[in-house]
Order: sequence, then C-alpha cells, then structure tokens
Amino acid sequence: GGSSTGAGDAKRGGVLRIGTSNGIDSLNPFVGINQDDFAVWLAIYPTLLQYDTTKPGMPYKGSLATSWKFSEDHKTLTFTIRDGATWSDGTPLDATSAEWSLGVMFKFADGAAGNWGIKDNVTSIKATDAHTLVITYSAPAATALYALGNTPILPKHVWEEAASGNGKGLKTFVNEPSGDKPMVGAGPFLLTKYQKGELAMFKTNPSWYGDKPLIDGWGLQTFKNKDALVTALKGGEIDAVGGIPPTALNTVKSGGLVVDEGPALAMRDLIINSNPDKPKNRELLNLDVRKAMEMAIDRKAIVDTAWLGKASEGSTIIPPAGASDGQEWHNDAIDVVGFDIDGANKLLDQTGYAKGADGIRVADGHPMRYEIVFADDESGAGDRAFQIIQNGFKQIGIEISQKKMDSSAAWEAIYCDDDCQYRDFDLAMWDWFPAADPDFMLAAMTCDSWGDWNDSGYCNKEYDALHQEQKGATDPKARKVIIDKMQQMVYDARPYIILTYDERIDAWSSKWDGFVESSQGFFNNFSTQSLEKVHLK
Amino acid sequence: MSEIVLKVDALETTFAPRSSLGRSKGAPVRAVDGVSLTLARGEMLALVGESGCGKTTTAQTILRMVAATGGSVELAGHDITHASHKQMQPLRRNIQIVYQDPYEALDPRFRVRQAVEEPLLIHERLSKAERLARVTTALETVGLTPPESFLDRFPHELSGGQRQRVAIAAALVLDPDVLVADEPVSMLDVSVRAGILDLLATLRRERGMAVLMITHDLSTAARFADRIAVMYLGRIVEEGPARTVVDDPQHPYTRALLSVVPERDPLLRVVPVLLTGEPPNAANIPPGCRFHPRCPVAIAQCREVDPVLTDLADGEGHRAACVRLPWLT
Amino acid sequence: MSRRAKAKGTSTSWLWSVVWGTTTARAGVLLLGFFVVLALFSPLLRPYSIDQQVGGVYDPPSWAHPLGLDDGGIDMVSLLMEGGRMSLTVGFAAALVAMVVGGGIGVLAGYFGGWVDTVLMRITDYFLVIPSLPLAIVIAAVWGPSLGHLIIVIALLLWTSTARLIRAEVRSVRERVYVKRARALGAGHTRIVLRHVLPQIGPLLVANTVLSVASAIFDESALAFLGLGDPTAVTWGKIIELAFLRTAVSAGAWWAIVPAGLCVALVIVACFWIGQSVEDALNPRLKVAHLSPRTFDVRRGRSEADEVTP
Amino acid sequence: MRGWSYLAKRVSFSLMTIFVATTLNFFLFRVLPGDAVRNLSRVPHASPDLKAQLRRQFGLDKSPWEQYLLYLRELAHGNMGISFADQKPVRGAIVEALWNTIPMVLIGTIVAIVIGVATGVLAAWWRGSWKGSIGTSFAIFFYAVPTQWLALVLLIAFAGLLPSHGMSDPYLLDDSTGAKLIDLGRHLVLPATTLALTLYGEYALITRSAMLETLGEDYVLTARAKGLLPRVIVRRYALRNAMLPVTTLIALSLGYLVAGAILIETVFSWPGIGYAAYQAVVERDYPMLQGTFLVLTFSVVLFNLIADLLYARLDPRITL
Amino acid sequence: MTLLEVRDLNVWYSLDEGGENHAVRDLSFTLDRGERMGLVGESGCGKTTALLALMALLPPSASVSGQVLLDGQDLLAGGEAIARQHRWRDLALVFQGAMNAFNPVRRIEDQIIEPMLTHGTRTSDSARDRARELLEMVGITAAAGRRFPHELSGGMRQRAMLAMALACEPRVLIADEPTTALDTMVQAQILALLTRLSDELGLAVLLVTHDLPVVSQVCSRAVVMYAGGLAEAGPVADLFHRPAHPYTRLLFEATPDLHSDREVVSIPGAPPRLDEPIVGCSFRPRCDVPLEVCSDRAPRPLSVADNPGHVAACWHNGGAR
Ligand SMILES: Nc1ncnc2c1ncn2[C@@H]1O[C@H](COP(=O)(O)OP(=O)(O)OP(=O)(O)O)[C@@H](O)[C@H]1O
Ligand SMILES: Nc1ncnc2c1ncn2[C@@H]1O[C@H](COP(=O)(O)OP(=O)(O)OP(=O)(O)O)[C@@H](O)[C@H]1O
Ligand SMILES: [Mg+2]
Ligand SMILES: [Mg+2]
Repeated sequence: GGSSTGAGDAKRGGVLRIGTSNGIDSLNPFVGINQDDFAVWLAIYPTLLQYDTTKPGMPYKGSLATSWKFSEDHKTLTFTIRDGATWSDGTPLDATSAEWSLGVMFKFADGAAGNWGIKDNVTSIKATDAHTLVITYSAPAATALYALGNTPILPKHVWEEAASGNGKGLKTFVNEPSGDKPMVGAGPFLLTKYQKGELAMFKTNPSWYGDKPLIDGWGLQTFKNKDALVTALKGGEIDAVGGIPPTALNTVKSGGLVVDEGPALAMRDLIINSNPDKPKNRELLNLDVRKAMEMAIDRKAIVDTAWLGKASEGSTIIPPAGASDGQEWHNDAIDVVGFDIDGANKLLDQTGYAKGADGIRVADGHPMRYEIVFADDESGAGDRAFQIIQNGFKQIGIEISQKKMDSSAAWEAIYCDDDCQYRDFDLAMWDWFPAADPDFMLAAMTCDSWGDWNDSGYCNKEYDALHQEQKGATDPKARKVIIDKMQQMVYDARPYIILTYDERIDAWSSKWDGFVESSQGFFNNFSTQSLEKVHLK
Repeated sequence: MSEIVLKVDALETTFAPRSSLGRSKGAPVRAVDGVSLTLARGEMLALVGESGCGKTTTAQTILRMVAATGGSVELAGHDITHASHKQMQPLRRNIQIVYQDPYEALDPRFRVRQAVEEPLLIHERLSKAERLARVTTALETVGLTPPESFLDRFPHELSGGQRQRVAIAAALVLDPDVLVADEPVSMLDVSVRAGILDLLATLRRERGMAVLMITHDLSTAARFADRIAVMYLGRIVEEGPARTVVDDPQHPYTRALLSVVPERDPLLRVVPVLLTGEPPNAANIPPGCRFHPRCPVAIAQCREVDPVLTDLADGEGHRAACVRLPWLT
Repeated sequence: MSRRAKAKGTSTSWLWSVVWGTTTARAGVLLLGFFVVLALFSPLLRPYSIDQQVGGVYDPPSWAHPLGLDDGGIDMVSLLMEGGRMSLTVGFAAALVAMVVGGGIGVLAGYFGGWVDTVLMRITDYFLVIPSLPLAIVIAAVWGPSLGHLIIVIALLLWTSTARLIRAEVRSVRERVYVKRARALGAGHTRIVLRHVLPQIGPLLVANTVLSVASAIFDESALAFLGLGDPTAVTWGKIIELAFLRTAVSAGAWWAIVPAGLCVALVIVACFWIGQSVEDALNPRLKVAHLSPRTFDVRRGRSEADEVTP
Repeated sequence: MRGWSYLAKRVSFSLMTIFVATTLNFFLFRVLPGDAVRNLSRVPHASPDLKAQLRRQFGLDKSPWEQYLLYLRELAHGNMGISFADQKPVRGAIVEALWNTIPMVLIGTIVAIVIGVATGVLAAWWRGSWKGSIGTSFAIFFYAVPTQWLALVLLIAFAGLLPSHGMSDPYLLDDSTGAKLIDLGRHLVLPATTLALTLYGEYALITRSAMLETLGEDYVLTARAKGLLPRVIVRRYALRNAMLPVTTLIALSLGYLVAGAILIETVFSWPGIGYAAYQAVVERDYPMLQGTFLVLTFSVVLFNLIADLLYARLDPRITL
Repeated sequence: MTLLEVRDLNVWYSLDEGGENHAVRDLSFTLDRGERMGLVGESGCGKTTALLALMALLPPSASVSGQVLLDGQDLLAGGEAIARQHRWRDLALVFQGAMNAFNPVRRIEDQIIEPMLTHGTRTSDSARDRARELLEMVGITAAAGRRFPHELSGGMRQRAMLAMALACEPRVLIADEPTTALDTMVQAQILALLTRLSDELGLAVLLVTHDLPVVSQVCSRAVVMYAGGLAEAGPVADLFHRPAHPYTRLLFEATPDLHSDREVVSIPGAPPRLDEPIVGCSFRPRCDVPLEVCSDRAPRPLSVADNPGHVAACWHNGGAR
C-alpha cells in the first residue's frame, strides 16, 4: 500500500496520468453509469459527504456539509453547510444550491434521475438558510446518508434550463467543457478537457473549499485494450493504473512499479432461476440440487486459474469489501459448503435423479442438461471459470453449455421487463458491482424487484420483511444483525451461487508517492482522498 | 428442279443496339437484310461474301439460334420462323450445323463416342447397342476408320481434320435433310481441306443431303458447290450456278471478289480490282444500291435505286441485283 | 498453340495433374493435407485434454508442452489441433456454401443472360459494395454467435466474388462453339448446363473454392477476434482472441498468440498455392512471357536428329 | 457525349447503390436484439412514462415505414441522428473518426502501393528464378497472415519502443506543431505498418499476375522486335498496361480498407471509423452504427466509382 | 547479293511436362537483297519459330544451334545485346495479329517513332515527320497516327504495322501471316501494298503464309517447310511447274483453282510429332511415292537438276547412299 506523508513537506506540482480500462461513459450524471463516471463527478462536483476510505468500515466524513444530525425519531436529517464555498466561476455555493440540485434529483427520481435513487421515504428537501439543509423522511431511514452523501451537487445556473419542464433535457444535456474554459464545478478538481472514449483532463480547482491537492492536475486516459494499458504503464506513458489484469501482474511487478492489491467491491455469480412458477426443469428449484451444484464448484481452482489467485472464494451476496457508515456488512460466519464431488453425488443420488447411461442424471424424465446464459463481458476469466464449473458438474452428472451473449442480449434473456412474470432461463453467469451500502444488493433479491433488478426470480416474504426492517434500523450494529440473517437466507436458498469476490490490483510508478492507503484503491467513487494527497517524490 | 428442303424468303435479322440508361446507343445492326434462297434435296449452295456481310447470321437465323425480325424460313414444308421451342424440337433433327473451328466444336471432355451420340440422346430413344451401332456407322461414313480406334478418344487426341470429321459425324448421325456448314475448312490446313470438302460432296450425292456451305473462298465454292450466292451487306447480290457465277460474273462486287482470288500458277498473274472506301458497316447501310459507295462503275442512279435480284437472260437461274444490268458490253 | 492448350480441356485427371504436377501446388496439397489430417484425428492425436488444466497459467514452452500453456493452463499444442479442426470445418463449410450459392447464381446469370443476369448481378453488386466486416458484425450480433451462423455469415461475404467469376466464365463457355452446337441440336438448358457448362467450369470452381477456404479461415479469425465467433468452439481465431483478452502480450506469452496465427497463415498459403496453380494453368496466357531476364540457349554442334540411323 | 452518358450511368448506379444500402442499413438494424430505449435511457428504473417519452423522442413509437421515411428525410439534411451512447450528433463523431482514420490508412496504403507494386513487378520479371520466388513468398506470407495477429505480433515486438495505443500522447508537454507531428508519427508507426504489410502482400500479388499477363501480350514481343531495352519495355509496355487492372483493384481495395481497418484500430485503439463501428456494435448504438455503416458503404461506392473512372481515364479503349 | 543467310538452324523447345520439341531442324536458306521470298508449310511446321530465331526473339525455354548471318555477321552468337542493335534497323517484323501488336494505351504515331529514337536514326522532330510520311505511304492519313490502336480497323492497323516496320528503313521485312486474320479484299490490298513497297524501297521480304497461291502471286522464290525441316526451296515457278518434292506437288494439288474443275486432293495423315525423334524422311508416312530408303534415312537437301537456286530434300532427288 501507499504511505502517506505529511502534506507540508511534500513536493507540489505535476500531472498524475491515470490509465483505466473502464473509462468514462458519459459525463452527464443523468446518463453515465460507469464507475469512472462516478469517480469523476466526485472529483469535480461538491458532495455533502464523502466516505473515509482509510477506515475499514468506511464511515462518512464531511465535505460540503461540515456536520450532519438526525432528529430523535430519525425522520429529520439536518446538514450544516460550510461557509464561503463558491463555484469555480465565482457563483456562491451554499445550502440553497444543494437544495436545488438534490431537489431536481428528487423531483425526477422516477425518470431522468432514476439512478440516484434518493427518493426512498424522503418527503422534503429544504434549505432553511444558507448554512442549513433539512431533509425530512416519512420513516426512519438507515440509508439516508448513503443515498445523499455522494450525490453530486450540480450548478443551478448551468443546469436550470435542462431541468425545466418534464426534465427531459437532463438526459440530453451535453455536460462537457467547451473551448478552453474548464467546466463549472466545485470539487477539488476542474475538468478542462474531454475526448470521449479517450481522455479527460483535470486541473486543481483553486477555489475549492477543502485542502488544496498537491498535484497541478490529473488525467484519466481510457485504454480499451488492457495490454496497451499495461504496456503504457511500463513504458512510462502513464503513471498509475487501477485494475491491472491478473495475467499481467508478474510483468508489472518485474517492471519496478509499486503494486497495491486489495479486495474489490465486485463479485462473480452463478444465477439459478428461482422463480417458483418456473415451468421447465423444475428440479433446479430443489435445494439439494442447488447445494450439490455448489459442492461441485471448485472455487479454489477458479480463483487460481481464472483469476491467478487475484480473487477470493465467494459466499454471500455482500462482498467483504462492502462497508459504509463505519460498518462492514459481509457475513463471515456463513458455513460455506466446500468442494466435494462425492458429497454432491451422494446428495443427488438421494434426490433420486439417477445417472443415465451417458453419465448424465435424469430428472423427471429429462437429462440434466442446461444452457448457461453467459454475458460476454465476463469473457476471459469468466470463460475459464465456466470451464471449471463445467468439469465439476460433469462429474456429478450435470451437463452445462455456454450460451454467450452480449450484455444487451443477456439482459433480454434473464431480466424481467416491466410486467413480465417469468424469464425462461435455467442458469446464468454474470457479475455484480454492488454499492458501498448493502441496501441495493439486498433489495435486488426482493419480490418487489421483479421486473427490475431481481434477475433470479427469488421471492421470499420473510426475507422481504427483514429487508424493510433493516431499512429502518438506524443503528448500524443492529442493522448488521438483520443483514447477516438475510445473507444467510439467500445463501441457503442459492438463487445465486457466489463464485468469487474480485480483488483489485493497482500499480503506479515509483516516481509518485502519497497515495492514501484505502480499501477501495487509489481511484474510486467514494472519496477523493488519494487524488488530494498524491505527489511527486 | 427437285424437292425444295429449305426455303428462305426475305429473311431479316436485326440486332438491337446496346442501350444504356434506357436510351439506345447507335443504330440497329441489320445483319441480314432481305435474304431469299432455296435449297433443293442433294444440292450444295455456297454462300460467299466479305467478312461481316451476314453469312453466319443467316445460318444462325435459319437454325433459329437467333430470332428473325422479318421474312420466313421453311424447313421441309414447315414454316419454322416463329415455331415455339417445343414445335421446333422435332424439326431440329432435320437441320444440322457444322462450325468453322474444329478445335472448339467439340466439348473437350466428351469422348468421340459421347460427342457423336449426343444428338441421339436428345432426339431418339435407343438402346445402348443401337446407339453404338449408329455412332459407328456415322464414324465410318466420315472416314474415321476403323471406328473402334476413335470411339474412346478425346478431341485433343485428334488432328484438326479428324475433329472436323467427328463434328460432321455428329451432325450426320440423325440423318438430317439439311446440313449447314459455316466455313467448315477455313481453319484447317490446305492439305486436309479437300478431304472434308469431298466428304460433304459425297454426302449430298449419296444421301441426298442438302448442304448450305458458308465460305469466303471462291475457289472452293466454285469447285465444290452447285450454286453460289454472293452476299453483300446482308443481301444476296448475285446468285447462280457455280461455274456461271465464277466464269461470267455480272455484279461488279462479284467481279471484284473474283479478281482478288490469287492464282496457283505463278506465271498467271492477274491484276486485282481493289475496292476502295470504308469496309461495309451493317449498322449504316447506304441508301440506294448498298454497294454504290465502293462500286467502280457506279452511276448517279445507283444512289437512289435499290436494285432487286433479277433473272438474267442466260436461262440458268443466274440472277444479280445491279442497276446497270444487263451490261451493254 | 494457346488455342490447342485450351481445347485440351479440363478433366478431373487434368485437375489432378495440375495439383500434383506443379511444385507449389503439391506443396500446398501436402501442407493442407497435414492440417486436415491433424484436424480429422485431433481428438485421437491430442496429447492432452483441451478442458483440463495441466499446468500453470501461461507456462512457457517446455518438453512436455512444446508450445507452452494458455491462460487456463491448457496445453497449446492440443488447443491448436482442436482449433484447426474447427477452423477448417468453418473454412470448408463456408467455402462450400459460397460455392453452391455463388456458383449457382453465377451459372444462372451467365447462362441465361438477359434480365436474369441483370437482376442477379445487380443483387451481387449491392452485396459487393456493402462493407463486409460490419455486415458480418451486425448479422452475428443479430443471430447470436454460433458455428452455423458464422459459416453463413462468412459464406455471405464470399459468394459474390465466386458468382462474378463463375458468371464471366459461364458467359464465355456459353459462347463456345460446342455449346452452340448443342443448342442447335435442341439440347435443353438442363442438359447443356449439366453436361457442358458445369464440367467446364468445374476446375475453376474448385480453384475458387480452395481460395475461398483461405478467405473463410481468414474471416473467421477476424470475426472471432472481434468477439463474434462461436464462444463455445475453439478455433484459431478464438485462441488469438482469448490470448488478447487475457493480455498475453503484456504477460509476455507469445506462444499463446504466435502459433495460432501461423497456423492460419500456413493454411491460407497452402490454399493459395493450390488455387493459384489451378487458375494459372487455366490461363495459358500466363505461361507465355515475351520478355524475361533469361534468354534462350545457344547450343553448339549439330542436331542429333540428323545422326539417327537405324 | 458518350463520355457524359458513361459518367451519368456510373454516378446513377452509385447513387442507386447508396440508396439500396441505406435502406438495407435501416432495416437491418431494426432486427437487432436489445431494446433501444433501455440502452438509450441507461436507466433500469426508468418509469414507463419516461420510456414512452424517450420512444417518442427517438421516433421508436412510429411504424417502421414512418421511421424509415423520417430517417431518409433527416439523412437528406445531413442529419445522421443522435448517438444513443453519448447523446451527441452522430455526424460529428463520424467526421472526427474519419479524420483520424484517413492519415493512418493513407500512409499505410501509400507505403503498401510503392513496395507492393515494386515487388510485384520484380517478382513477375524474375518469374521462375529464386529471386522471383522470394518476392512471391514474402507477398503470399503477408497476404496470408491474419491482420489482427500481425498487429499483435508487432505489438509484442515493439512494446515499449513505440506507443501502442491511440493516436497521440495526451500528456505531451511541448505543444508545438513539430512535436505534435512527431508524436503522431510515433503513434502511426505500428498501425500503419500493419496495414502496409497486409496490403503489400495483396498488391504485390495483384501486380505480379497483371504483369505476367501483359508480359505475354504480343505487343511486348513487338516491342522487343523493335529493339527496345528491357527496362523500357517493362515500364512503357508491361507495367503501363498492368497498371490498368492494378489501379482499379487498388482503388477498389481502398474502399474496403476503411472497414478493414477495424481490426487494426481495435488492436491499437486507434480512434478511427472502424473502431467507432465496433464500439457502436458493442454499445448497441443504432444511430452510430447506422452512420458508420453508411459511411463505410459510401466509401466503397465512392472508390468503386473512382476505380471505374480511373480505368476509363487510363485505358484509351474506354472513352470518357 | 546474299543479305541474310540461315545455316543449319535448329530450335528446340523444352516442354513443361519434360522432353523437348524439335521445332526447326537443320533449316538453311538464303535471302537476297530486294528479293521477296515465301516461307510456306502446314500449321505447326516451325515457320514462326524460324522467324523468331532470325531475330533472336525466342523464349527462354528454347535453345538453338546454327547460324543466322546478316551480311556475314552471326546474329545468334552475339547474344541479346548484338541482336537488339539489328532488330528493326536491319530486320523488321510484322506479326499475324496486328490487333495485339500495338500497345493499346499508346498512340500509333508514338509507337512508330519509338524505334527511330531508340536506334538513334532520327531526332524526335524528324522522326515525327517521318512517321507521318510513312503513314501516308501505306495509305492512311497522317492524322490517324494520333489515334489509339483500337480506333483503327483491322486493315488500317495492319497498314500502320507496315508503316512502323519501315520506320528505321530496314533491309529485310519479315511478315508472319500478315493477312490471315483479314478479309480477302483487305488481304489483296495489303499484299499489293507489300509488293509495291518492296519494289519501291528495294526491301527484301520474307513472307510466311500457308496460302500457296499468295506466295505464287507475290514472291519470286519460296521455301517449303515440313515438320521443321526444309522440304524444297526454289523459284516459285519451278516449285509449281517442276516440283522436286512430293509434298510441294501435293500441296499445290490440294489447292482448288478458280477456273478449273481439276480434282483436288488431300494429303492423308498428319505431320509427325516433333517431340519424338523422326527416323527417315519425315514426310514418308504421307508420301504417295515412297521409296524403301525413305523409312531408314533422312534425305539431305540437294540441288535439283544442278540448279543451285532450287533444292529439295527427297530421295527422288537423289542423294548419296
Ligand atoms: N450478336 C450480335 N449482336 C450484334 N451484332 C451482331 C451480332 N452478331 C453479328 N453481328 C453483326 O452482324 C453483322 C454480320 O455478322 P456475321 O457474323 O453474320 O457475318 P459473317 O458474314 O459471318 O462474317 P465472317 O465472315 O467474319 O464470319 C456484322 O456486322 C456483325 O458485327
Ligand atoms: N513456346 C513453345 N514451347 C513449346 N513448343 C512450342 C512453342 N512454340 C511453338 N512450339 C511448337 O513448335 C512447333 C512449331 O511451331 P510454330 O509456331 O513455329 O509453327 P508455325 O509453322 O508458325 O505454325 P502456324 O502456321 O500454326 O503458325 C509446333 O509444334 C509448336 O507446337
Ligand atoms: Mg461468320
Ligand atoms: Mg506461326
């Protein structure tokens, strides 16, 4: 990990050249969905809060808001907004600015601003004066800070027109710098230049309200080709990379670069269609079959071969890196069934699905042969993982074949549309990049999420009740208890078999120092700490 | 005169100009422009004329390989000018054609036996043995003896003369009434030409087959044909018994044509009548007598009057189409 | 002379004599044969299983694994053999489809001429100008990737050139005297096409198909590289794609990339040698060079023929 | 007169082709799976209202025929639509991508033509000798290697020595024109070389066979009989005539080149039109895909036309 | 008087499939200044090959022996460099296919000028004048020189070819079947032109044809070739009236006459293969008066009736045993 030295004696200046293989999708906060988009907004727009990624539980820390306070009943949240902040063009930045911006997102939460999800239980957003922003809720909201904290506050004087009327202008607004002028912002950095799919350039914002970063600016260069990314880092064309492919780790290590590894907030999963109304291949609803399947998956081999050791074996739907509000949410008490072919076979034998002449088990008169819907963005490591699973399943008399699709088609194949009840698939392999707060991931398993994020068809009233309960559990400790229970429920029912949790590999040139040691890597969408502290040696 | 097997009357064949973008480019090519001729059983008629005057097109039209745009063709009493494909099919066996190029006339992948029996397969239902018998006879007729030694050869294993004989055998095997021979020997060496021409002569004598021979070699025509028809720019300009036409040509074009035939004997040197002017162009037929621009004896009248074939007083069926006939000597 | 060479015709034995008689064509046949044999017997000959890990990720070449291992720790030699099987299957199948479609259209257009020709050739022209790779991308994306679709997509790219070539040849064959003669005889279209035209264009079609196999394998590798190949089938193109996805370049694992590309290149070279030799032989004009850096020999002494005495 | 009608005929055929391709282009993309609106809105939570609104905005609620007419009308005004991916006009993105592709393709092609034609001529001249065989073998090899593979091999070989990504170093400090040009040049080397090498093989083979064909023509023998020097004959007679088919084929290949650059642009992340087309497929960006597809078709048609006109210009037998 | 002498010329073509074609065998003849000589024989008997050998234009697959002496200098021995200097300056060649003998993409005039500049016989201005002059001489307007070959008819092209052949004022004009592709009327025109030019310019002409009557009318002497070798050579009148070789006689008899109904014969059989050794007289299998010796040994060309200008290679013409 990077070490942090005191800011005082560090060298100032320089442009940090960051390479990414993710890339900016759109700079419009109502359009973009990539992780890099969020990271960029965090760097150029003010937010009420940021996460403190240096601490394991990622507690919130103030940004535009210097402090925040819940009322007794936990239904009113009051932010104190700092004094003297301005937008980069000199326009004042205060509570009313936040009121307007969050108000827009609230207003269009069912439309253009859907991905900001700040509607939950909110009844009003009000700036009572220039320093005070008051949010009121209809019920205690455990996720209130999560929902509001990192949401960028947009300059009213730039966005006003786009936000007028039905808000349809929000989606088509071109949020890019034009000419030589940097884009109006109020984060630690200002966006000066943007070429889609290639590059974004930032310079340090002289009028930022926080501590001045040490660098003059930074650039984010997109490499669609990971080889080129690694080559560029090694060749000194760029200084730092988040997300080195594991296959290149040795090369990077031998290249005299600083390598930082850690868990990432991502997981790979095998989805088993759990829709209770599933008409075909209903044996897949049998919990013993599912358990046997998990037992036939050699997670270690997947970690070693597909990920070259740069991953960890999966268990629940909340990755170990998932933390917020000072709390880590992963349930590590779960008793994961191990790789055990014999055990799996025994289990299956008990179900009565006997092996046929070709070694494939027969369930309800048909052979246990399934297609796995495979989103092609999983290609590479995913292919390898599939191969390992396929081998394991073969040994327990289940044959699977890969049905690779691009992500749009895969989406079509497994997600329910607005009023669909059932998608006709058996198995699928995909990934999740959950949020810091577990609520999102937990919600994806609820009956309500059918036709939305729920792709497994899992539906359990008891689970749904717990989900409601944790939303109101304003004490993180108490909330964790509920969430642990939920994780256990999902684990036992196995709508998902979580294969692995990702690990990230970051690397940077030894010319640089000052990266903040963080569970989320040096470039993330939770905090700008690293960018503020990094400096030339 | 004996039975007429082929009668061509005022035959016209016009090739439409090539069009581009719906508009036609250039004038239509009147390749055959009012040809009349008759062919009696056992007769050999030579059609002679300059290159491009429409000889081949006449033959193709008679065989219905190209459509006539005017006039009529009567084959053994049937008007075939507008016969459908179906009606034409049974009649086709009565008229066969031999082409100029013996190297191209046979499918390189067909053995002699296959090439000769193809007409039988198309027109008759015979057993294998019967077909073989017919093929063998045909090969014998054309002088490819012993036939057995030729049956299984490929064309490239034969000499030019032999190939032409195979082509003739294939034309004969159906015993047609009319044989059209389009320059049958012009691609062959002098040394083997006579053999082929003799063969044609024998066939018409012994089988009563009528032969329409197309040639540009007047010596050959004079020697082998009964009658000669001289063609110029799509029209027959003179016609009559071979000897009469050669020895007593009436049309100035025939005279010019005859004058340029070189003599074998080096001691007899003739002064040719060389025609000047542009070679004829079937897309642009001059008004009046079509020969007048190149005619050494043209008079003003030739420019207006398009002369028709008229009988000459010699009573031998000798006809010519010239304004200035009969010559006043 | 050239006339005679042409009239000599083109039989199966002729084709064979060209293919086996020319040095380059023979080299091509042997090379292609080598790959075909390896492909046919790949399941038997493969030293290792292609879905079983036998060593570390990107292990370099060793005695046990002369071409090293891939990113899944699978033996490259075995993979290449299996890849060859699939690549050749795709190549041959697509070339055959293209041959049937393109050849059929070419024969129809060339033989019948007139409006049939105009319509068919217009269609061909349109297909010809549509940029093929993007079209293939779209189609593969629409239909989803599978080996069968891939074959059709590739055939779609190939048939136009076959159609044009065959049409031109059929037009010239149609004007050959023996075809005219058959028509004058009253032979039907079927007979003429089947008995006279097709056998004549046969060798050209074969040569063209062999060249199409090369193009098909080339195209397959390109489509696979763009992620449009059949995800479940191992082909040479797929091997390169996987290596690219799994950063073989920066991992320094050249063995995961280089041999697969060389295999593609070698098969293409082999097909090219065969196809080109046949085409050259069909075009005797190429044999004549009126100008050459070499000149004829001048022999001293007298002819031996003269000395022949019984 | 004839010349103009020929020109008119060629041009009208080209226009016709573009029309057909445009139509095909439109309907082809209608059958792609994946809901345009979902991709468009990028919001899984989008309310039915919003979706309907977006549908209206992008004309997706109309019948395909209406959409088609709309599409044609807009196209006639030079409007290729708004990219689904980044909500920007497609035309600008395509023009930019084209300008990026052109220098790379141009340089690669020129190099390929020069060495390809030279190799072809020499290989034909030395036909039958070892020198000729070497020339031909090189050509065949480069004709045979898969483009993307060659690109990767060059990438392996020159990693670190030459930039392997994009077309410029965005962090270039010296922003004088000279420095920028040098930077562009360095980025150009690998993609342009890949292109040049793959094309070189093809061009050399085309030239060789065209040369062999002309060297067998009677006029070459006549030229020799006239006592001309071999190099004069090669230049004025053989090459001059061989250039007729070669020029045409090269012009034709240029048309497909833009599309063919997809592989190279993908490997080297060259932000050109081919890469744009590929990205558009990946992102299901219909308008962008339609736009690039149209541009690519247009380039093929254009170069076809150029090839025709060039041929007519070079060959006096065809009067323009 | 002798301008060109061919001595014991032999040409072999090595064949792709192995073996070789002995296309010209011990051919000897002479050509005098201003003389018109015919070279006749059946297709494939080696006429073109012999001509190409005269100008050292044979393909690399050929090998030759013997001598081609121009004014006593051997053209074959000196190699390409020597031969090239003589081409067109001394020996000009008109091919059968004038269609393809012109470079299709260059103007006629430029192609006529080219050899003059190459051989340095004219400066470029006077060369252009000369080209116009030549074109007028062969009966096409000088303006036609600005045209491209395809814009001329076959007859005009053949004339232009003649004009080009005369560009460097050669001493020998070799014409390989200059009229076969042309129509009878045009053929007569071209032959008349050829005769006139040779008379006016004192040009020696070697006319290759398989049309005997043409030779009879145009040439004073002729060489009859059979299977690559010389059968008979002599004044055309002698060849017609007193043939010393049965082949010559039969060849004349095979040609019909316009005005007589004389029997026309054909010569049975076919010429021998050239890729196998020929034992005895090459004509023996087709000969109507064979002798016993003919099948054993090949006859040598000997003078007929002590006339040195008339030779025949036939055992009937005597020969040492
Ligand atoms: N298919 C065709 N389309 C257009 N014009 C044609 C066609 N066939 C022949 N012609 C033209 O018709 C005229 C007569 O041609 P045809 O072949 O009948 O002459 P011919 O007397 O047989 O000549 P030749 O002696 O050269 O064989 C020529 O001007 C020729 O160019
Ligand atoms: N390049 C070559 N390679 C091999 N054999 C050849 C070659 N050129 C000609 N021959 C053979 O040499 C012999 C003589 O050919 P040549 O062309 O000289 O005959 P020709 O008398 O001119 O015939 P024609 O009257 O047909 O023009 C023929 O048997 C021919 O097949
Ligand atoms: Mg004709
Ligand atoms: Mg010859």
